[in-house]
Amino acid sequence: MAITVKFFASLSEQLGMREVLVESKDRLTVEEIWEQVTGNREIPAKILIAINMEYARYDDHVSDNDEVAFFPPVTGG
Amino acid sequence: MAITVKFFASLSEQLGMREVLVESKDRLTVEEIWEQVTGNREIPAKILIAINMEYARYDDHVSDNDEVAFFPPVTGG
Amino acid sequence: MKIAIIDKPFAPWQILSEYQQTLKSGCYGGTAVFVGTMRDFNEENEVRGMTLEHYPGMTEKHLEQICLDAIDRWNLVDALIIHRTGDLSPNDPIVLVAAWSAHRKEAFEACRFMIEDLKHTAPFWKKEKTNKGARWVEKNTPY
Amino acid sequence: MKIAIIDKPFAPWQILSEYQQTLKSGCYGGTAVFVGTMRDFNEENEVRGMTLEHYPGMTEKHLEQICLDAIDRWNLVDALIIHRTGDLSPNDPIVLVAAWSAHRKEAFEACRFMIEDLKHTAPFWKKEKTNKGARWVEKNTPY
Repeated sequence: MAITVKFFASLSEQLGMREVLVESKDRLTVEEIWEQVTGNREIPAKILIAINMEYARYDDHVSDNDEVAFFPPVTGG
Repeated sequence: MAITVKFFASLSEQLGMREVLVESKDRLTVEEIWEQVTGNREIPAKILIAINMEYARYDDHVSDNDEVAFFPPVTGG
Repeated sequence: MKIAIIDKPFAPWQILSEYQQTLKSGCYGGTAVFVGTMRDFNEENEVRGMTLEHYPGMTEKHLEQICLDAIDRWNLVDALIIHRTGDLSPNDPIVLVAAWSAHRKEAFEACRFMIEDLKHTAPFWKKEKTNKGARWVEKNTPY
Repeated sequence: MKIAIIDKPFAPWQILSEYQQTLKSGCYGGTAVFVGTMRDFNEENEVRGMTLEHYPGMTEKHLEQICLDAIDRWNLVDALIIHRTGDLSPNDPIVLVAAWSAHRKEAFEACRFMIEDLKHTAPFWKKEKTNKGARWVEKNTPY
């Protein structure tokens, strides 16, 4: 299973990553992907998640070729 | 006492008057001015009144050189 | 602050563009604008034209007071009202209301207040030319 | 309907003027517009510039959905959202939201809904360059 993981804004700066390709044999949840990519780092409060550009939750499962994004509260407009 | 009386919009059309100069020895109320100018015609419902371009009431008294206006509900904007 | 009564067609977006250049740069974060435009239908009748009568003097006084009230109540950076009079054709702008504020909430509330106050108190009257003849508009929609 | 993400300064009133010419004449009576502009101060600090990051793809999808929701919910004639990204200077327009409707109530409510939904859900992030250094804006004002 190949998953594209994206980070934005302050979170991207804190982690020093913008985009990571994750490979896995198992079907993972968003939380498991976070743990794998950040080396079990604690998830900062208020971080938002999107799967394939739709808002999602930590316990949602991710499918092959999905794009998962983590980002801080939005501040547009 | 000289009072300028103005009528606007549908009311002006109904009465066939736009502006009338009223002379009076007594100090009149708005209602008395209406009666004098229209020959005791009944006051149509919802007619608004202004004295010197400020909204006023039928029982308000009018002073020399005042301008009194009668008009239907406003429909601007 | 600017108010104007105009008896010829006017271009709302151009007026805003020009007027905004006179404002102090960097001090407003939210601008809320309302433009009322003449439609070609009303209460199921086709409307071909409209005449807008007003009470010269009282109108200007009222529009000015509405701007001053809005600026005072919502602590606006600035406010503007332009209103058309005379003979209008469908698609002609009738009214332009704008509020410049530090934040969006105040801009929206002030803009809404200004158009509602104008519609309820400013001495303008519309006469429509419809496919069934000319008729005075009897009242505005309440909100 | 129009949505756009623009990484260069844009002129809101000119965009409105041009876009409105594509709309069917005579069918809208109320247009409500909001423009968000970059201020030169925020939370008591001087702001010299701003960088607006976004999530390409998700942003467009979201803005489109906001317009469609507003058109559907308030039966609008049309809706438009333009949002700036990249490096901004004070007084640069950030966002333009517009709703065209038969009546003013729907135009105002839809316009307000669109900017609130955008501020709460569209994936944009502001980083301010202040007199105290650069900082990510942590949250928007709630309303």
